[in-house]
This record gives sequence, C-alpha cells and structure tokens, in this order.
Amino acid sequence: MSQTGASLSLANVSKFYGRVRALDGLTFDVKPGQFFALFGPSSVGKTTTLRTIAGLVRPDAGTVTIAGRDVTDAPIAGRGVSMVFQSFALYPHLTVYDNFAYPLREAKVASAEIDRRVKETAETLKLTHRLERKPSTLSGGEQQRVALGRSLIRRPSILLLDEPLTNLDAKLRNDMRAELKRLHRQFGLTVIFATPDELEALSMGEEIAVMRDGAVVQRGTPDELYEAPANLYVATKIGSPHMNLIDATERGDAKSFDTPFGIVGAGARAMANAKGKRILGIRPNDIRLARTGDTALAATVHLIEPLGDVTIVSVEANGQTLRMVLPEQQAIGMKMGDAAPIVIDPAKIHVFEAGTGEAIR
Amino acid sequence: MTSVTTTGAKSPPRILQPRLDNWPAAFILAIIISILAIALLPPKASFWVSLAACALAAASAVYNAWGRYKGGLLVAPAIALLFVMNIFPLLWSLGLSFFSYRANRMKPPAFIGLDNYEKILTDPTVWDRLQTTAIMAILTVAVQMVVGFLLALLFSKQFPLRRYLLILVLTPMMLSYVAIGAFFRYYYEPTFGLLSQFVRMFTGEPFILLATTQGAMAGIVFADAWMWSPFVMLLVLAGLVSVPKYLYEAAAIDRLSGWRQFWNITFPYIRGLLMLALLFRTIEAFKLFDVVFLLTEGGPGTSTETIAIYVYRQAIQFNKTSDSTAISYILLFTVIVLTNLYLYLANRRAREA
Amino acid sequence: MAAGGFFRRSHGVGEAGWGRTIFAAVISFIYFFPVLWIILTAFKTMNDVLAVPPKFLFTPTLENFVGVFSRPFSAGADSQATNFDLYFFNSIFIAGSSVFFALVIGTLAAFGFSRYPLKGNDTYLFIILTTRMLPAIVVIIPIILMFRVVGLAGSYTGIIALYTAFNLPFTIWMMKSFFDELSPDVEDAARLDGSSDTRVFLKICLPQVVAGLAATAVFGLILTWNEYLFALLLSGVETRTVPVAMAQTIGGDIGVRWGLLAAIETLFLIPVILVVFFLQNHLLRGVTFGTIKR
Amino acid sequence: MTVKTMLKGLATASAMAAVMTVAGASLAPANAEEVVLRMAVPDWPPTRIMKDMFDKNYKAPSGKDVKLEIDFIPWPDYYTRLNASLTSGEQKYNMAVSDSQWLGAFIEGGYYRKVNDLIDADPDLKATLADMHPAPLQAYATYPYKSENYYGFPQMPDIYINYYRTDIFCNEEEQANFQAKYNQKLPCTPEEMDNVDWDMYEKFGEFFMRKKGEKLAGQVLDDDFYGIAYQAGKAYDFSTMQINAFIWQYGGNIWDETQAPKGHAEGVVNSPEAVKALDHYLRLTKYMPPVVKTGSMDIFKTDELFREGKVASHIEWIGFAESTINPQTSKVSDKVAFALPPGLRGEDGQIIRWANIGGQPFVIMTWSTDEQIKEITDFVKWWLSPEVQHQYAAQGGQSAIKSVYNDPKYVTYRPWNRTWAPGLDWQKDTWHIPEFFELLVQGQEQYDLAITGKQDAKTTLDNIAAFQEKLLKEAGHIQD
Repeated sequence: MSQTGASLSLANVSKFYGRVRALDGLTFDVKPGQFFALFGPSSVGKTTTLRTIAGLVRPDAGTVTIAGRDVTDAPIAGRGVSMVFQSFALYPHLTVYDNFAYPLREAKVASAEIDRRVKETAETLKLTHRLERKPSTLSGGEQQRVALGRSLIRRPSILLLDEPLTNLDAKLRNDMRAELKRLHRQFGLTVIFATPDELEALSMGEEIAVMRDGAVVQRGTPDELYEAPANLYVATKIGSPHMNLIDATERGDAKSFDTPFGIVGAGARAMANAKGKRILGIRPNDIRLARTGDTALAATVHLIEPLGDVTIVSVEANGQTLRMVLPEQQAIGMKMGDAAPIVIDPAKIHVFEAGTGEAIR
Repeated sequence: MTSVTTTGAKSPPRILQPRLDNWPAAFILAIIISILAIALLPPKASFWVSLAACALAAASAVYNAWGRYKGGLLVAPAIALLFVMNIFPLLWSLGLSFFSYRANRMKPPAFIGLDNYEKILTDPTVWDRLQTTAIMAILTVAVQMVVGFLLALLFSKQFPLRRYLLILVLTPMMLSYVAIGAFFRYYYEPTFGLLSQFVRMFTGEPFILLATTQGAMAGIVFADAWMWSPFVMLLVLAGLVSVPKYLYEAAAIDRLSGWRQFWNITFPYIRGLLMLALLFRTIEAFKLFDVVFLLTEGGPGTSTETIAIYVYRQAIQFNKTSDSTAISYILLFTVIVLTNLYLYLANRRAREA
Repeated sequence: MAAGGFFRRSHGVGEAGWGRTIFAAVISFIYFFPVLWIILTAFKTMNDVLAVPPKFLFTPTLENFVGVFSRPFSAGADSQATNFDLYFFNSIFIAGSSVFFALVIGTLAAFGFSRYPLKGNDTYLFIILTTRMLPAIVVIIPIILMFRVVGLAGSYTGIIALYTAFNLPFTIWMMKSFFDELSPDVEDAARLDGSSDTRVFLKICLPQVVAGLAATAVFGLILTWNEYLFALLLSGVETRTVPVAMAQTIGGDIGVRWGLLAAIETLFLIPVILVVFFLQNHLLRGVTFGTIKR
Repeated sequence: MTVKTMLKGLATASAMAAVMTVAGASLAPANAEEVVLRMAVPDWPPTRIMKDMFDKNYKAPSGKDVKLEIDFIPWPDYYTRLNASLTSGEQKYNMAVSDSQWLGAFIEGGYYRKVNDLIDADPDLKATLADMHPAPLQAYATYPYKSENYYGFPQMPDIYINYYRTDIFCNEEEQANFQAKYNQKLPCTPEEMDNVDWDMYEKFGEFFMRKKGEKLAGQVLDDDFYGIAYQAGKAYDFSTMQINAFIWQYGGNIWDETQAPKGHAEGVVNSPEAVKALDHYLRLTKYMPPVVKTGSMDIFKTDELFREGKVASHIEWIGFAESTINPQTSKVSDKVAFALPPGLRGEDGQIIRWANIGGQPFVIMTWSTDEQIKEITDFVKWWLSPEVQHQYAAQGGQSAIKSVYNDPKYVTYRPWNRTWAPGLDWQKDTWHIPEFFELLVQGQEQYDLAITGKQDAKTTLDNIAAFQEKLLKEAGHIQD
C-alpha cells in the first residue's frame, strides 16, 4: 500500500461569497510528499482553501495546479484529492465497511478487490472489529480513523485534513497526532491540513502557511516562522507565551531604540532609515533578570504567575509591560512592586514598522 | 454559487422591461388578461385564455430561475402542480369574486366590482358564523390543549406496554369523519345512546345533550377534542422528552417542589411547542366542517353553524358561486394572518432550539 | 433519527413501573372506548346494536362484514354485490398513488429548496404552506369549476392530481426540514468519493431521510385516506372512495345501518393502524409539519 | 416490515393499478349495437328493485343491447353529489331519479331536458301519462309547477302513511284503559285507524307515553316508551314536509309558485292559519321520543325508533314500509299495520288530509344523444307499462297509474296499498323554483329553532316569510 504524493500549487486564487471575500489572491505551493499546515484563526479561509483544492469550490480567479496539471475548472473526480472533514462527514446510514467501500464502488472497483482493500485499511487503522457498526455507535477517535480510512482507501495523491483534531479530546489528540504522522510516513502522500492551533501546526507541519483574510502572510518551516516572523500578525500568532510588543523610536544612531524601559540596543541589525516609530518584539524567553554588572533596564514587578518549573513574571515601566519566563528559583521571593532590572539580548529583538507591522531585518 | 455583483444601472425600473424573465410583469399581465377574459369571453374560452396567461407567467418565473439556479429544475414540477391545482384556481376564483355568477346557470358572469365583498362584510349572518366558529375553535382548542397535555404527562415516562397503549390513544386521529360524526350522534342519542343511558342510571331521565345550543356546542367540542387531543399530546411529548435529565437531577439536589420544578424546568421546554400546537389546532379548528355537519347540521337553528358550513351551503347547495368565492377570500386572508403567526412562532422555536 | 427513539427509549423524565402501566391502561382504555364500541358494533346483529341497556356481552356475528361486500337490497331478494371491493381498491389506489406522487415530486422540490435556495425562497414556501391551510371548501369551488372545463371530474387522474397537490405542501415542508438537517459535508465527501450530483441525492441524501419519507407517507395517508369533501364532490362513479360510500349506510331504506357502518370503519381503520404502528416512531415529525427539529 | 419494502410494495401496487386501469379501459368493447344508459339514483329499495327488474326482464324494442348502468348514491349525499356532477360538467349521467323540488334548479341550469316533444311524438306514452293521477304527474314533471311543460316521468311515487303497532292498539287492557280515560274507542283495525285526526293522534301520544318499569300491553317495559313520532329533523326537508301538511290542512299555504309573480310570501306564509298549524305541529312533538328535541328526528330516526319498538305509531313515507315488515331489520315485523295518515277534522266532520308528496321522477339530461333518448323513452314506456308497474308494486313499489292502482289486485300486494288510492288525492308539492334549496334550508333552520324550543310558531313563520319575500323579490318571482 504505497502511494506517492503530488505537488500542488495555488496561484492568485480568489473567491467571493456575495460581497464577502473568502480568498484574496491566495498563493502557495506544496512539494510532493510534504506534510503541510495551513494555520490561522477561524474564518481566514482555511476551509475554503481546502475545498478549492478538492474542487468543491470553483475559484473566481487564479489557478490551481496539481502535479503540474491545471485543474482549476476540472471536475472533482480525477484530481486524486481526498479530504477528511472537520465533522468527519461519515455516511451515517452505512456501516463502517460500506463507508470504506463507498469510494471504491463509485469507482467501479471489482468487489473482491474492494473487500481486500477494505479489510487491509481496517487492519491498518485497527478497525477490523468495528466493520459492521454504524458510525454513530463509534467513539470520536474511531470515527476519525474511519474518516481517514475512507479518504486513504482510494489512494489519493493529496490528502486534505480540515482541523482533524479539534473534535477530539486532549488525550486522543496526542494519539492521533502521532497516528497521522505515522500514516504520512507510511504512505508518503502529500498532506495538507488546516488548523487554528499553533501547537498543532508547529508540531506537525513540515512547512506552515500562516493565513490572514484569505491570503498567505508567511510560509516557512516552524523554525523560520518562530525565528523570523515576517510581520506582527505572524509574530503574535506563533510562540507561547506570546511575544512582547513595546513601542519604540529609533534613536538615529543606527544601533539603538528609545523604549519606555530605556535605551535598547539594536544589535547587528542594519538600520537604514533613521528616526521613526517602531514596534519591538521580544519573546519572553529572551529577557532575563540583570546580574550585577549588566547594563540593565529599569522595571518593577507587576504580576507573578508561577507555572511550576518556570514562572512568568510581568515587569512594568512607564505604562508598558513585558512578560518574561524565569526559572522557578529565580522568582522565589519576588513581590509585586519590587524593582526588577532586566536585560534584553539585542540579537533576539524583532523590529517591526509601526504603521504596517512589517518586519525590518 | 456564483458571485453576485450589483450593477448600478437602474433605469427603466426592472418591472417595466419587456423581457421573458421579468416575472413580476408577467404576473400582472396575466392577471389583467384573465380579468378581461372573464369579463368579455364565454366561461369556456375565458378559462383557456386565463390558463394560457397564467402558464406564461409561470414559464416566466421558471425561466427567470432557470439560468441561475439548479434548484429550479427540482422545484419546477411541484410548483407547476401546485400552480395548476391550487394557485391558478384560487386566482381564477379571485377574479370570479368580482362577478355575479352561479355555477348551475347558463348565464355568463356579470361584472359587479366589489358588490360581493360589500354584501358579505355587511351581512350579519357571516359575522354570526365567524363568531360561532371562533367560539367553537377557542373551546375545542382549549380542551385539546389541556387533555393533550395531561395525556403527554401520562406517557412521558417509560413503562411497560407503553408502545401499545399509545396506539390506543392515537387511534381517534385515524378515524374517518363520517364514522365519528355518525357514531357520536349515536352516543349522544337520548334513547339508544351510551351517554344518555349512562346519565339515566343516576337521574332516571333520558339525557338530551344536543337539545340546547350549549349542549350541541359541548357535544361538538367533545368529539373534536377527543379526536385531536392525541395530536397535542404528540407535540407536548416531543417537548417533554427534550428536557435534559440533568436539570431534574439538579432540581432534586436543590429540593425544588414539584410545581416549581415543572414551572422552572419543564415548562420552558414545552412552551414553544404548546404555542405551536395552539396555533396549528386553531388553524385546523377554523376549518371545522365534517364533524359539525354530521353531528348537528349546524343546529339547533344555526347556533353551531361554522363558517365552513356556511360557505358549503352557499357554494355547493345554493350554487351562489361568486358570493362564496368572496367569502373564501376573506377566509384566505384570515388564514394567511394565522399562518404567518404560526411560522413566526415556529421559526422562533427553531432559533431557541 | 432525531425524533426517532423517543417512543422506545427512556428520555429525560425517567422510568416508571407497572403502577404507571395500570393507570395508563385505564386512561387509554377510557380514551379508546368510543373506538372500541365501534369495533364491537361491527360484530353485533342489528337487534343487539340498539339494545337498551347497551350490550357488552353478545354473540358475535360476521354478517356485517359479509354485508359490506354483498347484501340483499330488500327482504327476500338475492344478495347483490355492493361494489365495496371497488371502493376499497379506489381508496388504496387513490390514497397510495397520490401519497407516492406527492412524495416523489415533493422530495425533489424539498431538496431543491434546501440545497439550491431560490431568491424569495421563503415566499415560495409560504405560499405553498398557505394553500394547505385553507379550508377544503374554499379550494374546492374553483377546482370544481376548473374540472368541469377540463373534463377531469370523476376521473382517477383528476382526484389523484388533486390529492397529490393537497399532500404536496406538507411533504415539501417536512422533507425540507429533513434535508436541512443533513450535514452538507457528507454530500461533499461523497462528491470527493466520485459521486455525481444525482448519485449523491440517491445514494447519500435519500437513504438518510428514509425516516422522514416514512413519517410523511403516514401522515399523508391518514389525511388522504379519510378525506371526505373532495371525494364526495369530485370522485365519480368508478372512482368513489370508501368515506363517500360509507355515507350510504347512514340513510337509505332503514336509516343508519350501524353494524354495517361499524364494519366498514373497522376494515377501513386496520390498514392505517398497521402503518402507524410500524412507523409510529416517526409520526411525531409528521404531525408537526417538520417544523419541530427534535 | 421495513420502510423500503413498504415503499416498494406501494410502487408495485400503483404500477399494477395503472396497468389494470389501462387494460380495463381497452378491454371494454365498442359494440356498435350496445347503448349504455347511465343513471344516478338514490340508493334504496325502489331503485334497487327497478334495476333488478331491468336486468332480468328488459328487452329493448329496438333490438339493441341496452345497458343500464346505475350509480346508487346514498340518500344523505344524493343532492350534493348530483349537483356537483351536473355543475361540474362531467356529463356522466344520461338520466337521473330526481327529487321533484330540484326540477327548477336543474332545468334553469340547462341540465334536465324538456320531454313534451317525446310525449307528443308517442301516442302510447301520451296515453300512459293521461292515465296517471294528476297530483304526482304535476309534482314530478312540471316546471313551472302545474304548467304544461313536462320534464320528467314518475319513477316511484310516495306518500305518507301511518305505521302502527297492532299488539298495542288492539290490546284489550289498553283498549279498556283508553276508553276509560278518554271515553273514546282506541282504534285497532286499519279502517278505524283511517278515521284518526290530530286530536286523537295527540291522545295516542299522551296515552302511550310510559316510563321504564310501567306496563304496556300487559308487559313490563325495560325502557321508556312513546306513543307517536313524525319527522322533525333539521337536515334536508325532514320537518318542512310534515309541517306543510299541517299548514295546508289548516287552510294556510306556503308561498305558492303557481301564483307568481303576484303571490306574496309575507302574509301568506305567516298567516294566522299557518301559525295555528305550526303550533299544532309543535304541540304534538312533546309526546315524541326525546330525540325530537335535538333536531335530529328525521325520517330515518322515526323509522329506527319504530322498528326498534320504541313508539306505538309513526308517520312515514311508504318507501320505508318494506323494511318494517322484514324480521331481519325490524323487531315489530309481525305486529305492524298501516293506515291513512291523520288529518285535521273539518267542520263537516270529514278529515282534511293535505300532505306533501314524496317520490321521484325520472329526468333526462340535455346532453344525451338522440339514440340514447330513443332508448330512454323506450325504457320509460316499459317501466310505466301496466304489466311492469304491477310487477313493481308486487315487490313493494308504487304506481301512479290509475288503471294499475285501481286494479283490485293492487291492494293485495302489500298491506299498506289500501291507503294508496285515497291518499293520492290529497297530495301537493312544494316549490319547483331554482331557489328552492335556499328557501328549504332557511325554513329548516327556523323550524329547528321552533322544534328545539328556541322560538314560538309566530316568530318562526314571520322570519320565514320575511326571508322568502326578500329572496323571491330579488329572484324576480314576486313582482308588484
């Protein structure tokens, strides 16, 4: 049971529902065999994107290419795409066996072959003992596996997963995450999955496209997105706890900013345009308490949130706050209102244009 | 789905454009043609002319839908049948209501404008029949609601043989009106009737229920309510079973009294359904015909004659065709108001659910 | 199905035991009594029917049931066929085919309304419902006029078309509510699995609403089966239905033939009761025009 | 049984039925020599017997294969059904057995064919009609009433008679008690009963009204018992017919269409005589079984009460007599006798017996073809031929032809036939005008109010008169 993934690319795809713009010049491509994540909060067009790829939605503009073939106006059948819906969309009136067999029957596969493949799929997904049951009698995880099986059984080259884990409870989620990865490795097919959960996107996606208002704002590997967010939107969506944002002004000396906390160095960053409003993004992990001898920034403790091995401490200066992650022992004895001088690593600072939110590198 | 873009150009107004898909214009045209045809042509010819005009209007509506909606294809047969069997005849009779016409005469219809409506709206008889209908509807619906509600409470819990006992209670709904009418007349009959015999065991006198207006009304209300309470029961049952069990458990923990439990927990779940049952049965009670006709013929005198019987007499027995179509339109208006109310509440219930 | 289980399974309010059964049995029996009396009457001789005081115990006779199909028209005459076999056939044929056609046409339309909403969808649906809520007598006047011009009076075609139209509105409303409740994702999944729109409708949507079809059929059947006024005025000699023919027993040479009337009604009731019994789990949505979701 | 199989079954059944219908239609042979006459008739013995006789005996003189297809329609639905059939234009029937009052409505509608030409063209038929008693002929065939325009031929003439129980009236103990109480002999034989007037009839009512447990004719009653009954029902014409008899006997009149357009309703319908008559009619109802107070004492109910042995006597159409003497349908089959109905005793001591005629004519529909009309005429001639009329009477029917009913054999056919010849002279009919049903329904409603005790006779007749005056003026039947 080996399948090979196909490449996929979307170019300038747009879709309107009435006057509502669902997709707006969406462009991205996926390499064969890639495990690709579409990430963004709800109603940014992730589902519409998947449905466009599947052919359920005809785009109003742009092209969809699968394995080098333009399928924008091609019928659904023949694209080699299958999809697992967020609701699983199992056929409620059919047994698990018939759910598996349905796509094969529609493709007029011989019944002996159908039987063989259904049993094989059930085996793979550990559903052999459930074949005669109706979907409504199955647990959430089993339903999920039936949906997966039904999508895989006709050997698609691209598998679309629409928020595959949101309908499962926390423990099942972890199991299924591993299961999905395993299946992906086993079949080697191209998988595109949509998720509003950054952890899911980061942990599963080989590459991630971050979507906003029907367009991709940045794509890259998890590391790339974490290390170099292209704008404030991505910066705030990726990473936990969230990145600190503080107002800043370039001092015009090409190496430092004025901030409410004092002067912060810009590190090795090239700063072309002098003087201007900026927003500095600093991840909580990149702030530490000043040791003796450091050039510290003045701040007072504002809020203490112990989380076990680490403690999140918010410090405040001139009306702005910064959250920082401290090892538990460093936070012992801290009280609100205490002075807490901090140090920010200039190399780890992200700088954004104050108006557009675009990153300045 | 296609994208809908609004174009700014709006002159001349859409309704004046002579295009085949301009269905509002086609409808207005069809009505004008029909009225002219009824006025000017003999009945037989006017029928075909108005049918053709209306078919044109229908074609226009379908054509309008065709290019843009797949659903048009699916909906068309139903709309066509309803159009031919319901809407067209109703429109035709709307036209007729402005004429003086009797179906059993050779005379062609003569145009008399709003005379029929004026006659009916100023006719105390019509108002009296409407009043009778209203009283009867209110009474029978009230009884049905109470009885149906109590029956639903009875069957709300699971118990052995429930499935079979329910069928017993549901049976009255399935009887034919002819049998109900005839047999209730027999049950109420003073000499042979079960009711009279039963009462006589205590009083020694035959019991003559249908002799008084109140008695006749009670007899009708009882028979009709008996027949349709199971309907209310089904609705209320639906509400009762939708109450989540945990609410009762919580109430038990809070030691709520039975009455408060009902009022605070059960009632909100069945309120919408009770409303639906009320309206649906009111609309049905408004049509009350068969049972009354077979039980009392509208007597004593005309004291239990409903508007439906009145129309029946006018239209079928007296052949006052156009007069009765005018009453029909007044009824139609009433029904539309009631239906609107029904749908409004039904939708609200759907939103709450 | 949503409404399906509530007759069988215990919901919400809880379980009760045999005590409740006995209480319910008494109430049900009292409620059922008028029907029971009709059924008993069917087995009584003419003398027993009008006995004073009423007879609860009597020697049952089948003469009424025989008399439904053939009886002498007067003393000493030979038995003659009463044509009731034809009337029963007519009732079954007319009710059956009109419910069937209404189901076919109505289901298609309901699917159309549900999946491809037209502009002014609500208006269409409203007009459709209104036609159902009018008193029969109001609708029938123009229909008589129309039938007389077109020549449909007294034909199977006419009465079946009329009943089909009569059943359509609530078929559409019911079925639309069932289709509305289906998950569109399931249909999309089937499309991805290679089904055409037609096959999606036939293989995926229809099987999911079988319960709805059944409920609609039951309720349509109850209404059409017992319909009297349309049948009286528009059915002809060969197309007369049982309710109309039933009136024959209330007034001829000897007033009401109670036993006969009861026997006809009993025979006439059996098919509906059976259908309702087997499909009772789906009846609820039937009676609420599909406006109740669960 | 699953839903699927049921639906499949349904589909199969419909398909089969469709096939059968088509097959049935194609199987009906189009025999050139066959003539089908389709007739609507009320469903009761007089029409059933006719059908039976036709099937067994009729040979068309033309030699054609004449088929009579009869649609037996239940009485309670008959007018509605026939009216719907005619006005719906289905043109299903070539002829019908029509109630006489309907003549005007359906003649004006162009449905009933005038038959003067058929009569004039056929001397035999003319002779037969000349031999007919004028009362039924005028009632069943003429429009306007009593004109020379003929529209029908009598099928089954019918009149009221008095049905009574010999076991009660001839019981010695009752005879003695009656004599003691009223100082009059309780009539026993039909001849004695013929001489009963309304006052005497009222005494029957008073005398025989017994409670459960009291004795009647030597036996302890297990149920209440009543002396008399006549029709007083709200439906159709089930009180008007009897009330008209009272009004005519008192010298009053209903609105007289033969006086149109001069004759008024106001002042005639509510004349003092009519009020007295209605009062008398109402007075007797208090001795009748309690169902009379509900407005459902129709011809079927009085018949049922009598057959079930709940009343000593009732006044009823002859058409019901056959089932009264049938032991299968009657508990009193062996103890019933028949007499002329009671009337009002005039000042000369003679009884005035005016009554409203029952019975029905054949009518021919305008759309019948010449061939069909020819066959219909032959059929009617056959039906009215003395031989067939005798045969019909022998099976329980009646004949309006003088030579038939004056034949000494006639009275031997049935015990009630002795009342026929003397009764026939007293018959009149109600209106034949097209508006008859509106007049009838309003009258019935008003009478129902009086019968159920809601208003007095004067008010009732005033209301009827006012309504009729207005309606008839609008319709042009009253012009000044």
